[in-house]
Amino acid sequence: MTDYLLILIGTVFVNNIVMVKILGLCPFMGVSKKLETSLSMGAATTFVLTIASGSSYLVNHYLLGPDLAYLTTLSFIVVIAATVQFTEMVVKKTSPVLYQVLGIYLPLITTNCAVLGIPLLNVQAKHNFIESLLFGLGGALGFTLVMVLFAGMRERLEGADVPAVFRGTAIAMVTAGLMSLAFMGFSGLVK
Amino acid sequence: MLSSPFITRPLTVDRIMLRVLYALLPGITLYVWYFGPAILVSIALAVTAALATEALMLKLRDRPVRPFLADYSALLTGVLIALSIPPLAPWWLPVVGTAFAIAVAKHLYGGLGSNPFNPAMIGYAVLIISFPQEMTQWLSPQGMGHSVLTYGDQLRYVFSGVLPVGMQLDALTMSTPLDTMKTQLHLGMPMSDIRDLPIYGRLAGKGSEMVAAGFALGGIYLLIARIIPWQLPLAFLGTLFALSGIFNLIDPAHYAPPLFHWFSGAAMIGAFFILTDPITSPTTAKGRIAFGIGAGLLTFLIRAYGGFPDGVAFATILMNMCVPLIDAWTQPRIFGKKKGSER
Amino acid sequence: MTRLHSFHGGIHPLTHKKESTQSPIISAPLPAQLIVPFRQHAGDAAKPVVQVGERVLKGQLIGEPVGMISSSIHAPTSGTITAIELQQIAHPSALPDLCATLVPDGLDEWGVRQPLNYRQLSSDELQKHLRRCGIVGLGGAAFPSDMKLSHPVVVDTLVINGAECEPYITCDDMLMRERAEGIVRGIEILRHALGTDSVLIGIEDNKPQAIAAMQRAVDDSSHPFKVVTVPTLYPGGSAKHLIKVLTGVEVPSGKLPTDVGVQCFNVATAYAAHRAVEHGEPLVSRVVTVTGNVEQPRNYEALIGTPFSDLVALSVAKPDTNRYIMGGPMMGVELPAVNVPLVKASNCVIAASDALFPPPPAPMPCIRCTRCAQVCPVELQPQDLFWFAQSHNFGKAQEFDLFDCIECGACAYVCPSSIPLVQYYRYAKSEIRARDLEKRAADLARERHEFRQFRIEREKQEKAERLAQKERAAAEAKAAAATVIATPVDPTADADDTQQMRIDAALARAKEQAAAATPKNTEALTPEQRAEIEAIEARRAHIHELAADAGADDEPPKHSQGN
Amino acid sequence: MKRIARSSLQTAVNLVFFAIIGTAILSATYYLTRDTIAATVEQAKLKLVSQLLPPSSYDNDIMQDIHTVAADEMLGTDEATQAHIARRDGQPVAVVLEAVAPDGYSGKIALIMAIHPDGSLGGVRVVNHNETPGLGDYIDIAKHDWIKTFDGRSRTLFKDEMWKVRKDGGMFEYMAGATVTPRAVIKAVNRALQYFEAHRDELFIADAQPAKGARK
Amino acid sequence: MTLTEIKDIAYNGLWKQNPGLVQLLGLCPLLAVSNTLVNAVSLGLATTLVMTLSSATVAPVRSYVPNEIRIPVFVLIIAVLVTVVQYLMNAYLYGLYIVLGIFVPLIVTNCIVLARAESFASKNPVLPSAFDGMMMGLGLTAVLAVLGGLREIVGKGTLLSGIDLLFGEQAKAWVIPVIPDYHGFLLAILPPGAFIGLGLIIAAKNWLDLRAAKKVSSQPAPETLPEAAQG
Amino acid sequence: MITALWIMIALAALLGMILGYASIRFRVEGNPLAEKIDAVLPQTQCGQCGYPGCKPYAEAIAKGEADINLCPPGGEEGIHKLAELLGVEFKPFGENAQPKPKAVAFIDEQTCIGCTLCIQACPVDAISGAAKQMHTIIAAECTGCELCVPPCPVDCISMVPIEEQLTNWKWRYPVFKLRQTS
Ligand SMILES: Cc1cc2nc3c(=O)[nH]c(=O)nc-3n(C[C@H](O)[C@H](O)[C@H](O)COP(=O)(O)O)c2cc1C
Ligand SMILES: Cc1cc2nc3c(=O)[nH]c(=O)nc-3n(C[C@H](O)[C@H](O)[C@H](O)COP(=O)(O)O)c2cc1C
Ligand SMILES: Cc1cc2nc3c(=O)[nH]c(=O)nc-3n(C[C@H](O)[C@H](O)[C@H](O)COP(=O)(O)O)c2cc1C
Ligand SMILES: Cc1cc2nc3c(=O)[nH]c(=O)nc-3n(C[C@H](O)[C@H](O)[C@H](O)CO)c2cc1C
Ligand code: SF4
Ligand code: SF4
Ligand code: SF4
Ligand code: SF4
Ligand code: FES
Repeated sequence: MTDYLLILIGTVFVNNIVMVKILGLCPFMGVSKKLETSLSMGAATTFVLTIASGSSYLVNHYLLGPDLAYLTTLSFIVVIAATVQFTEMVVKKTSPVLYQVLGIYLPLITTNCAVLGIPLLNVQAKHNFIESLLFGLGGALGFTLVMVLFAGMRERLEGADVPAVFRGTAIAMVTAGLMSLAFMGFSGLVK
Repeated sequence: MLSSPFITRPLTVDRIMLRVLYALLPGITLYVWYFGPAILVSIALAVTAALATEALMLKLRDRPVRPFLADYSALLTGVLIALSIPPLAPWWLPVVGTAFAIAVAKHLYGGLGSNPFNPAMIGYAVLIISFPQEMTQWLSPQGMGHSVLTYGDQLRYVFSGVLPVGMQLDALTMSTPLDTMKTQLHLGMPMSDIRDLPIYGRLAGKGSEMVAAGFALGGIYLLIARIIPWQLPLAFLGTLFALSGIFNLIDPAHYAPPLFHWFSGAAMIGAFFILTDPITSPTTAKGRIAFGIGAGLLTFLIRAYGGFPDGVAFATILMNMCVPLIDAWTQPRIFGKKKGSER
Repeated sequence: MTRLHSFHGGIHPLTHKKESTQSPIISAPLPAQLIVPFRQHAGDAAKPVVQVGERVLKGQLIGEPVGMISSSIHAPTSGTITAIELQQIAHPSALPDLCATLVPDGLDEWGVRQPLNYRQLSSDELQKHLRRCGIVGLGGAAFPSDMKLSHPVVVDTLVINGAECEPYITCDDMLMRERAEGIVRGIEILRHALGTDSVLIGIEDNKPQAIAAMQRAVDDSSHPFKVVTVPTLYPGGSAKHLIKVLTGVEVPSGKLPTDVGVQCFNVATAYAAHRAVEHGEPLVSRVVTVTGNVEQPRNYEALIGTPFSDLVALSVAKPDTNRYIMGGPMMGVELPAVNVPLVKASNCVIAASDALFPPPPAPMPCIRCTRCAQVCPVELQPQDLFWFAQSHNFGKAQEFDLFDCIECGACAYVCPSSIPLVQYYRYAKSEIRARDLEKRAADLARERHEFRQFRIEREKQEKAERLAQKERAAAEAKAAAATVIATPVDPTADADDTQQMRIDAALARAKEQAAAATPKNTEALTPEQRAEIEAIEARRAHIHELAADAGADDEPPKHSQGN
Repeated sequence: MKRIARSSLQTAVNLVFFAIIGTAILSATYYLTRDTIAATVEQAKLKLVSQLLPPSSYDNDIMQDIHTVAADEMLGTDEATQAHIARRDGQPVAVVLEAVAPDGYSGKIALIMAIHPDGSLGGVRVVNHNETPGLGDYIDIAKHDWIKTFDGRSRTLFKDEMWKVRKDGGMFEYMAGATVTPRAVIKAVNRALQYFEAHRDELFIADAQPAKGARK
Repeated sequence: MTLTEIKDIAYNGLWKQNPGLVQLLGLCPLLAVSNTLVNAVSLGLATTLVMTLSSATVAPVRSYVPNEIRIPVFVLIIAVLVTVVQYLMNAYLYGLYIVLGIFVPLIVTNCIVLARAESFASKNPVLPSAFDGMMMGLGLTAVLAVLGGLREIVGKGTLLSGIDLLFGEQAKAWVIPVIPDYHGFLLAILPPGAFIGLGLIIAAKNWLDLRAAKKVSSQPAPETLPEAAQG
Repeated sequence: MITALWIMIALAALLGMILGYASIRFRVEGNPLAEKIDAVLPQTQCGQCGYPGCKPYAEAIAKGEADINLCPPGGEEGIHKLAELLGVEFKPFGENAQPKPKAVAFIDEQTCIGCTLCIQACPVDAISGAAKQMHTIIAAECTGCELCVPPCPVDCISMVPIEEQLTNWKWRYPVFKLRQTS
């Protein structure tokens, strides 16, 4: 139990997927202009990422095995892309409201490095099924956490007298840098 | 045409900052008393660097220089950075840290009032990550080391890195009480034995506990003068006390007692001078309590389990990230609105 | 004793009330000329009902209310209307507004006055009378008082506002000291009109003489009114806050006091109601404080329309005076010029100098010290409102309850960065209002445009149908003719050809007709008209050609319709 | 319903088509590069070993001469590792052992070392660590030569109390401000040597079947 | 392809629509492996290779793919290409392969690859698509190189360290000690340095663009610019 | 190699079927985005964006065919709103699409010949009058699109900027000197 908790804490804070592992940055930068959208994006990513880590574990464990390791990337990404596409279609049909909010961002999840990165890291770290799921969940929660915090700061920054050349993405980058500096404070918490 | 009101109360930004600076004096005095005058050199260096960077950035940004230099906020940042790094540090250490703090953490965001992160703590974090070796060699209190450096010796070391013949830096410096505790615990020494080490005094580190007390004194002045809100220090120190108390009760061999936590490291200066930076802390009463609790929790976690001996700086900037959300989610009820009613 | 309640925040600026309470109210002499704006109240401006050159009597109606929220304007004295034109008024915009210029004849001759017995009048009749008499709130907002008496719900408490919380202003104080009896009578009239049982008169504790006088008058009148001393705390005179202090009831945000069963009137309004009902006098004068950088600060009873310069001259402004403020230093407006006229809402004019009101230091950025939030009586977060207003983030500002701000200025008063916070709020508010209007206009335009599209579509369809019918008839006729003539040419080819020709012709005709189509508001065109329009069309085509030659950038918009 | 079925089938066929082509290309590449990759990986490992043992000092195929070492507390390992044995003329020259120092400043430090039959160290290298950059990372050969101080040391020459940093009275240098890291490394090496002493003989017996499949 | 087309595509990829600076796509590798110049350029070139090939493949294939499996198919194509590149690197540039680590397979999800496939290659013929892919890749590589160089100089005081991973042992001599006796500013090499460095580069691009715009507009001198209020 | 093929085929077939099924089963029509965009546009219907009216422009944006900085009547504010709605960066106006001050059309009633051409041009029916009669513009409904100006054969329509009055006066943004006086 504590182990699982540590995995969760470790992936959310200590080895935060965005700030420390540097994965999933494009949506992190792209969808964090507004708090609401970043929350929704976080939720969608959490859903997809958890499913992706679970199903890719199954694919890897039961379909591929050690001999076909060279198919890992290929099969994972196809599974992920299909999951995302399917989710998108279902959401679009069943909940137009949710689709309104997430519509533009759902396809983006496919190209979120984190979504492929976490299953690959799972394989590398030889996680079992539960661990894989937790690792995916934790990674996604960490992603959501930093994105929401970042969105909050970016919203506030809109009003700041930022020098012209830094306005927009440049200052966002610097902010992300200082955030990752802050996240270094967690280093060593979970060894 | 000017809008109403036409009268104002004459308490200005520079006076607020100045009072904060005054409030630092007791702590600084005790610092000099226990550790020698090297810290004054650090302060002078950091302050010069702060003012120079501030002026340069204002010029670059095409903003008036004079009024912003005269608001003392850069000066305060400089002093706080100097107080958080080892006094006997090479001259470029406070300079690099302060310049980074003012240029990147403050002016890239638009200068005074716009920075989301506490500049001084960003400066400190950058230094401890980039130069961990230089940042962990603290002066032993006067009379603790085998030899005492004269004022001139300290100056010479700071600028040229040369110590008087026959002296070794090792003999003059030590790791901080928190650091030592961490190392010794790591090596398996029980708490009680650790506390018997010569560097510890009654509450915490010899000398440094008194400096912390000095900062607490200044902090109480700030509280009384209503310069800082009470929620922040109370929530922070309270959380730190409660957590360390509980852990200390459960396992006294591995966890330091609450007062040790209070009087070592940056707890006191953090509670009264750093977390309270108005610009980077929440503006609502509830938000401040949440902020203080969060910072206390993180400080304790990092001290007890993390990779850094002290956690105040990282806890501060980690909580700084949360400020916009804390503010947004703790908006007070306004006149004529029901609690919890949709805004 | 009524148990007092309190509200969050508030400030204690120096009151400076002593100066102008040393001497009694005196009547200001008739000025040489009175300028009476037609918009002296909240709502729509009154409509002039007198002609230039007309002689009017004191109290004669010269402006008639227009619409629901509006009020009457009366001649302040007898004399001749010499002009009805745009003139500068006391408004921060310094923009002119419609005013009547009245040159007094010195007789101060009253027109018809009709005293009434309020006890015999219904609330409705009283309201009509007050509207006729141009009674508006004299506490600052100048909201038509008759409106405030009509209420759909039961109002059980009448709060009388004698707080006068702003520094410098003493007109209500002096009025209460000297005319308490009239005020109490006025209160009774308002109470009667509202039908409340309980009346609370709130007066700040820095006006002991006024409190005593009011208490005496209440005792004398034997009405069960309660004179309540409230602590001096700015802005304790704000209606919602006074109500909170006196009754403990918080008027919900966005609601009116009547929604919680309370109504609030200023003491001077009550006095004006008394004059209007029991003496039949419309509101033509008011008590105004002249203070600040003057030799003789005091209160005057002055006619509406008196130029402020006259009043200031009476009190003798000191030489270093360089601007004038109408109202108090916390909420007043700087006068665009000192000769603008006194209006119903003008309770005070302050002569200001740099020594008296030192210009604030240059604003610094907000340091989020929340001193403003600590004093905001509405418990807003002024620093957030400021942050959003200064970055034009109006949506967020509104989300943070910008419109609950009462513009009291307490926040700006304490701000260590000397930020003109209230101006930012006013800026944001007026931008938001303008945007709302724009949005509404856009919606309207969309509707109209869509309706037009729809109409054109329908017309086109109708025309096409009509055309098709005609075509069919013509084709039949032609077919009949064709069989008679019986040409040797290939019938199919011919049919195609003629068909094509006919379609072209029809299209051309249709186009022509469409071009001359009967748009909205026009009857069917006569042949002459059509000819004329054709001529115009030709001219226009020529112009178009010229334009096209002149340069590509003058190209007409892609969808210019009608051809 | 039919339409749905047809669409599904069509889509599936389409995707399958691309999948087949993709897989074919991929498999081809895999089989073409497989041996090169295996060789490269081996080479890399050899290169590391050559830092510990001069290649001239042995003549066997060290990559094939393997002894599987069960997880052991003394080595700090928690799963089986492989020891490679260097021989010259059939005589064992050294064994290359993996060990882990569990108590580094920020977690485990993975080590690899060559031990001669007489218990003296051929050399030690850190293969993986998380120590603080700029402070504790001088144990990495890429940053500093400190790790070379182990060369040639043995427990026969130096007693237990010498296996400490100078500050604790031992023989090893350290960098001021970072003593946790060297302490951890020294302790781990010392213990690995003790393990070697205890298991010297069995370590030099190669596995009967140095099967390729056994590699991770 | 006409000359202007070529110019346009190149200008877009290298500057105007630069993936790293403007579109903010492909950030993960950009930030994660730009700690030295050699790493940065190597991954950049690998990405460029993949992008060129994938765009060239997607362009002709596009019309045969139904919409609902568009993304899976594109991704599949990319994944195949990436894995091929991965194995080639593994076989022939092993040291580099280890250093770049997980970021080689992650070229698959490098946003810019799919973005170009979607937005350019799926609407254009083969040649322009391939060229666009290449230019975008080179644009990314250029940013990677600048960022990598910057971080390496500030962080370590050297340039081209790790070059031996590409060219073997003898290349060690090529490492340039830019600042001799440098203390090392670790921050630059760590993740925060990556973010801040990229922020600075973006700001520098903004500055150049702004200056260029000013130069252009300073001739007609329009009066319409609204007065900047409180600075 | 063969196993690899089979596995990928199975995987692809399965996923392909699912997606193909889903694409029919969950088909959605219409484009709600265009409507949202249209709601942001000022509805001046002037065509300055290069599209025949606001709705077509909205549709073009929704399809990704048009930039967001083409509507001068919407002002910078409008671009900001569009940028926010679409989650893209703000983009300033181009050279040839600068907004003008707000104005309404004014018909010189002396010159007007009552030809009704302007009536046909006005997209919001803001002109009243009949043929051969003097026309007037209902100022409250005029959006200032200027479409009625070119058709007028006698050039009697001019655009009059809306003046500031007490009723439409707005508080100004506080301006004070933070910049150096030099
Ligand atoms: C649009 C509007 C409508 C109002 N309607 C009423 C009303 O129906 N009944 C009423 O008692 N007061 C009404 N009021 C008056 C307010 O209650 C209040 O007394 C007036 O605005 C003066 O406010 P004082 O708070 O300046 O702050 C109305 C005010 C406004 C602005
Ligand atoms: C900040 C603020 C302060 C006010 N102070 C007073 C005051 O001191 N005395 C007063 O009569 N009205 C004051 N008012 C106006 C009252 O809110 C309210 O409009 C008035 O009492 C209603 O009475 P009336 O309609 O008779 O003017 C103030 C309003 C505000 C917003
Ligand atoms: C941020 C930080 C990182 C540190 N990292 C290491 C490390 O990686 N290795 C280490 O041995 N000590 C590290 N230390 C230092 C230890 O905390 C401790 O001071 C030291 O090991 C004890 O040294 P001493 O016995 O020379 O006083 C670090 C200290 C700090 C503040
Ligand atoms: C009570 C108080 C505490 C402050 N604490 C800090 C601090 O911790 N770090 C700092 O850089 N500046 C501090 N300042 C100064 C100033 O607020 C700071 O430089 C701003 O963040 C710069 O925008 C403080 C100011 C006050 C009034
Ligand atoms: S002016 Fe508005 S924000 Fe400021 S104190 Fe008054 S009510 Fe609050
Ligand atoms: S009082 Fe002024 S400086 Fe302080 S928070 Fe309010 S607006 Fe900002
Ligand atoms: S430019 Fe004119 S037509 Fe086009 S969207 Fe704007 S207002 Fe509508
Ligand atoms: S009157 Fe003219 S300017 Fe006004 S909306 Fe109609 S066509 Fe446009
Ligand atoms: S490259 Fe775009 S998310 Fe990683």
